[in-house]
Amino acid sequence: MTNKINMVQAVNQALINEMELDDRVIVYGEDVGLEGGVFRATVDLQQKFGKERSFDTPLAESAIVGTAIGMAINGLKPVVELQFMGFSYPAFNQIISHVSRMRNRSRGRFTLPMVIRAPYGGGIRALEHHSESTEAIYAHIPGLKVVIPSTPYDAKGLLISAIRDPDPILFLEPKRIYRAFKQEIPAGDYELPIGKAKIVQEGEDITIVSWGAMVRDVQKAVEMVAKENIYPEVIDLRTISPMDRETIVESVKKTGRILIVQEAPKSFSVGSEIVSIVNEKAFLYLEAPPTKLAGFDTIFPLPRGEQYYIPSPERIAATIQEIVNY
Amino acid sequence: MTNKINMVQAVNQALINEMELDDRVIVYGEDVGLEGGVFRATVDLQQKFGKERSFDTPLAESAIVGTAIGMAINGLKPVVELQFMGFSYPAFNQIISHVSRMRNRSRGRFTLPMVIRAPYGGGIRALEHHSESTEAIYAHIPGLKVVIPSTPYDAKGLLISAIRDPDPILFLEPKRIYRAFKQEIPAGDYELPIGKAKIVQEGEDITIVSWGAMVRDVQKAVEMVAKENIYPEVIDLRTISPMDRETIVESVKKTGRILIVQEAPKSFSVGSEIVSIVNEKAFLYLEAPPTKLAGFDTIFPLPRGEQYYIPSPERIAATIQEIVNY
Amino acid sequence: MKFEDYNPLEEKVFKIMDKKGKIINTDDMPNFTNDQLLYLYRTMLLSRTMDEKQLSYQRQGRMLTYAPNIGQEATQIGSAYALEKEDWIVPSFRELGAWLIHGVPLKNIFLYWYGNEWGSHMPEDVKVLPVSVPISTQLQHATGIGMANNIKKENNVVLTYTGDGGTSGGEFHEALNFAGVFKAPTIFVIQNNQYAISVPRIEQTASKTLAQKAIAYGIPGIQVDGNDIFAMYVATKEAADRARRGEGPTLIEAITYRLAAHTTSDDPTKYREDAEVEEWKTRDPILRFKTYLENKGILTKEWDEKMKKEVENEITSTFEEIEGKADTKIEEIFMYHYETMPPILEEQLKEYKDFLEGGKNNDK
Amino acid sequence: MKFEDYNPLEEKVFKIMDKKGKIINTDDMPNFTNDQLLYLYRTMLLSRTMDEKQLSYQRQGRMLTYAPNIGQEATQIGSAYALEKEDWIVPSFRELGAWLIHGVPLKNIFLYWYGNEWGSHMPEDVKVLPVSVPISTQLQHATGIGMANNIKKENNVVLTYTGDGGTSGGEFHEALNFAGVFKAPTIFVIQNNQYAISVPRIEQTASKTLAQKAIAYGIPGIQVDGNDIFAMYVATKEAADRARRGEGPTLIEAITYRLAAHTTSDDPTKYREDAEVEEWKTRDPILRFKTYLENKGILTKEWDEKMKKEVENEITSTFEEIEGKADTKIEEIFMYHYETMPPILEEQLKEYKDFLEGGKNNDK
Ligand SMILES: Cc1ncc(C[n+]2csc(CCOP(=O)(O)OP(=O)(O)O)c2C)c(N)n1
Ligand SMILES: Cc1ncc(C[n+]2csc(CCOP(=O)(O)OP(=O)(O)O)c2C)c(N)n1
Ligand SMILES: [Mg+2]
Ligand SMILES: [Mg+2]
Repeated sequence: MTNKINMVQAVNQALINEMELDDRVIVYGEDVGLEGGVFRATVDLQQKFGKERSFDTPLAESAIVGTAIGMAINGLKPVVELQFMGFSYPAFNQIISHVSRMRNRSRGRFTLPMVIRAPYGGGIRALEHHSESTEAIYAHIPGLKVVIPSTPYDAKGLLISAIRDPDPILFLEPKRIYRAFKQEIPAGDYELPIGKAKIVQEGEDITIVSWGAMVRDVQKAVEMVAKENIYPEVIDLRTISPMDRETIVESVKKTGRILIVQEAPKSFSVGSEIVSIVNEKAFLYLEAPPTKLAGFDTIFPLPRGEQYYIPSPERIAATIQEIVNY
Repeated sequence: MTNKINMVQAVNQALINEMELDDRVIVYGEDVGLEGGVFRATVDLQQKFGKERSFDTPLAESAIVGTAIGMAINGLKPVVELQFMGFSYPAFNQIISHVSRMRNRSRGRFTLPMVIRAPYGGGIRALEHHSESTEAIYAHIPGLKVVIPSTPYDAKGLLISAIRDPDPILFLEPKRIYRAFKQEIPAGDYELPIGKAKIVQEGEDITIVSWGAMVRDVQKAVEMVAKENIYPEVIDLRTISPMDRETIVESVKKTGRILIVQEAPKSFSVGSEIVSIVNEKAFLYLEAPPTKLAGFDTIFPLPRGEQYYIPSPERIAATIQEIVNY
Repeated sequence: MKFEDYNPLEEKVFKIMDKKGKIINTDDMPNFTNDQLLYLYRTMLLSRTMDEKQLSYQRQGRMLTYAPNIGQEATQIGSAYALEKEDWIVPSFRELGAWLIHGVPLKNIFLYWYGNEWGSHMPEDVKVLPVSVPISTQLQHATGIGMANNIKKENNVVLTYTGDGGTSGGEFHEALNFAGVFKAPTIFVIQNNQYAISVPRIEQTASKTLAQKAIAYGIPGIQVDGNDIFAMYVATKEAADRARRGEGPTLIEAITYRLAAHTTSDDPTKYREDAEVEEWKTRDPILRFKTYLENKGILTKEWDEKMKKEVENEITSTFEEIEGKADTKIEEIFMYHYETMPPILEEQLKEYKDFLEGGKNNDK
Repeated sequence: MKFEDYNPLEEKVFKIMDKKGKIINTDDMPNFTNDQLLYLYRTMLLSRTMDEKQLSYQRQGRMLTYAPNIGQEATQIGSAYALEKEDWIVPSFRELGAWLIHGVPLKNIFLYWYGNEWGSHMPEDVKVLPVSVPISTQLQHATGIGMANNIKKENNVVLTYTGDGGTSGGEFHEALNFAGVFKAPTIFVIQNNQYAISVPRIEQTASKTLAQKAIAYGIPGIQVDGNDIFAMYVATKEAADRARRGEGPTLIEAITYRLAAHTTSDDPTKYREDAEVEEWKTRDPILRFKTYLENKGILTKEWDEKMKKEVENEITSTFEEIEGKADTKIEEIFMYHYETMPPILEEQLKEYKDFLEGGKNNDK
């Protein structure tokens, strides 16, 4: 039987897989139960596993995360949904003050095997606060892992691994590609490693690091520059923090050039950290300035301006050429 | 008459100065009124200006910032205190979702001339959450300015400018040096530019960028390496965001080397952004890898471990030597 | 009316007109002129028609996501009409009726939902804040505006809205508590439309009424029939009078119903029964008010028809003004973050423009 | 006792013993054995003496910042004593009495205040969470633990604490609302010690009592004399029984007083009158309980003296165990962030150790 599915379905499959295997897995959040989530990522869970294991909550993100902390301490494995990353901030205090700290604070006595899922990123012509990419903010928090899939296959494998991980994970789902394409993926159980990047495409001329929805745009750009005989190596970060520096550094040692493509604002960003890493680890290999192609240092525009914001494949291609011709 | 004062007193003078000049300036927060602040930064304000202009609030940081938004829209200039940066997170949603966005959201119709003050940083042997340096998180927010003074003189001048600034400013005060030293500073009114770094000391051999309490430690390290005939140029960032890139880049073009010294965790940090900037603007001038000396990517330890965390002058000096000898 | 007579713990609901348009509480019936009554009716029509139009434009792919207010017109129009021009409105995102009453131009409203920030650029004399998407955060702004009024010794008041879902967030709590402590002249209206997207009111909180949450803040709280425009007006007016007298904030729970979907991305049949919707349709606030006006001989069929045409024309001509003409210019994205554009934004703008001019682009 | 008989809106306070140690409510008086009574008294002494010792160590520069509980012993010990070993305690930061009753070793408590994370490494069988500094955030963990109990069909309950100041934060609101909706078996005790640092209770909220905030969540709320150990025990026991019966959460406002400073960095004379403190000293919870025990002939002078020495010895010998011997090792800072140390932390640890070994350092 084939299992050709899109990313929301992959998320849903991962949840079902884990809920079947482990009855400590509990899934909740706003509109998560009866309705199955505003993006339908939690559809069928309540029907399959009952109201105790998949349910709706009052509209309060801090308590969604705060109660998950209590549940995790008390032996469950909560997987909570925040409706959009732009609404993760009411829970920010719980995340930075407790989620990321409980293990260290108690020297390992209390641990938090929990996952916070949130759709993130722009490009869906949405209202304000529905297009955020603030992964840099969360990546700066010691004790928190931040994971971002870029395909249905990755979404399923990484989410399964995240749920099984003994540590708390912020799992950000690029909503722009929730339904953008389908992939044939295993119907059963599989894990993908947290903390490891993936070389999506090998190449010689330049290293391109990206994650989430941008990976597809990078791949389109790579096709464009292939016509000019430029062969980039494309790395999908998969885990933002703690970052797989080795894969990046090894690649840059080979190519001598690096472009980071992100939709988040350019400054104080994940891209900045990557530039910093290659400086630290591969300085003498650099043949051109490590470069970020990113969103502007502005608020994500409302739909009539959003076409400017996210780097397009054309801009990516042009930037690749600039760097390669440096 | 002399005016030799420490940093808390300088903050207090700035507040008094502005409250005298402009009766729209309103100062409030937890324990800010009667008690004059847990660090005494707002002492005497209530006595001088009355309970309407300087007052205590209930224990609720979100509402402290959220009501300040309303006040600023309604013609006042609130200067609110969050007791410690570690307690700024309940207000995070208001800061990222509204403080930084109101002007752009309304295309300039509603603006927020307001200041959020918070003591920040470690090294005072405090309880958990009292030693945070998460300026990188706030710096990543478009529309918000982040300012950090490093001396009594700067604290007064920058705070006066911040209060007069038409835009919202997060003003972080390095509590480790609140009372560490006194400086003779003007008793009267003066401004220092927001958005401009300061060259604290000119030099040739390496550029050192720092801010807040670390600037003093850098200066101590610079004295140490002077014995080895190494002459760094020291830049005090003063404004973290939007950053004065020009001053940094010009300096690096001269010295060819850069060390960033911060007490915040190393990864995804302000230092990473500075490395990224010099790569972008001064790549060909770089003679050694731009380097960060920073706090660990860990939670700030409780007092019996805190001595390891903040880079000491000795470590700074050793790192300077390494880079210069690269 | 006196708030004390409507103790929410006794589940007493303040009403003036029943669902057949009959006045059942003559003591509290406000004294409106016919012109006022017709103005209110016309605004209700404008609001309803605007909702219907936007929904249909959206379906045609001419507009984006939209959050209709159908069914909540009396709650919003009744309450907002109790304000003076100098008073403030701090909306959530579903307050079309209130916007119209308080002077927000149709064009702004369209622009906003069309996806352009200029929609939130209110005219200078319109004291209405922009839409606030993060639920219940705006209540704190409303408290702050009220606190500033006290400090400045100004006498105007603030009217702010949230939903039943909006009562669960911490920001609601902090806003009302501050308002209580500082006696902010702020009126908090909960539009209890029975759902927060798919989550029914009963699962939002275990408290029997939402109005009783006022007790936590030591302020008056009252349940009002939100589909009764007179009751909403009178309760809000009384709250405004209290506020102006320095007696502080009030919490009003308006009991109403969202007759349409949460937004155009929502399918309410997933989470509620048709029968429930049908029942609430019999309590339609516009129908009820219309019956009242007709029975009183104030509204004639001709006037009604004429008005319907008039509001429809107003709406279609406003939409024509913006459709296809409201794309954002690249500069606008950068210009409004700070009073003065910092070098980094100038640089990013320039880079992007250079790229466009380099012709390497087909983004647009 | 029945919660319904103590409606906070009528400002009825649940009491059993008056401030002279006389039982004024015999109906509700719990049936303790003499051993139990003396155990409670001894724990009160231990708590008080520990506070005094730590304050004096702090003054001598041998300890760091400390938050004493003096005056609040009955609130904490009475409530925590109503739990079973299998129940959970989720503390704020000022719950010494509760920790002692629920089995937190003295050594942990000292280590914590000595500035070492191992203080929060509770023994495996002690179901007490670490100190939570960000005010009222811990209440949500308590709700979550309770929700998990329901899901797992376990019958133990959760007791959590916050202060009067802690009722103002949004997290309080969300925690209690969730608890109400999900019928979490969680008991929320507000230690109303009249101040949040310098801010008096009256400026914290306009609600007459803190207990009445329960009404916002549809759960029982009750005011209890927090300096009356019997009343605190009985009210908490009743709340725990309700919780075990599946009837959900309870809010208890314990009316008490912080007799000492907020912490060792605080000077309370700045914000409160001596006369007020003196008045509250006459209501000292230990004195009151002692008088009761003496009048009943349960406590003798000799036993009292002996106990005082015993607890003092326990304290000083525990402190000796750790003083000067509890510095953190550099590895410990890195080891507990994740189950497996990621490469970046290994690298940073190694770099630092290399630096230390390079001898260029005199950090330590
Ligand atoms: C903090 C936050 N969380 C989640 C959302 C997503 N969201 C938008 S509207 C809504 C439901 C709001 O319900 P209610 O307050 O009853 O208002 P109504 O939509 O019924 O008018 C939700 C969950 C949001 N906008 N803000
Ligand atoms: C979110 C947050 N804001 C501020 C502080 C600083 N702070 C520590 S204790 C305290 C007062 C707490 O008052 P209350 O809740 O009454 O507890 P008490 O200290 O009286 O036991 C404050 C403001 C904090 N710890 N957390
Ligand atoms: Mg609703
Ligand atoms: Mg208190």
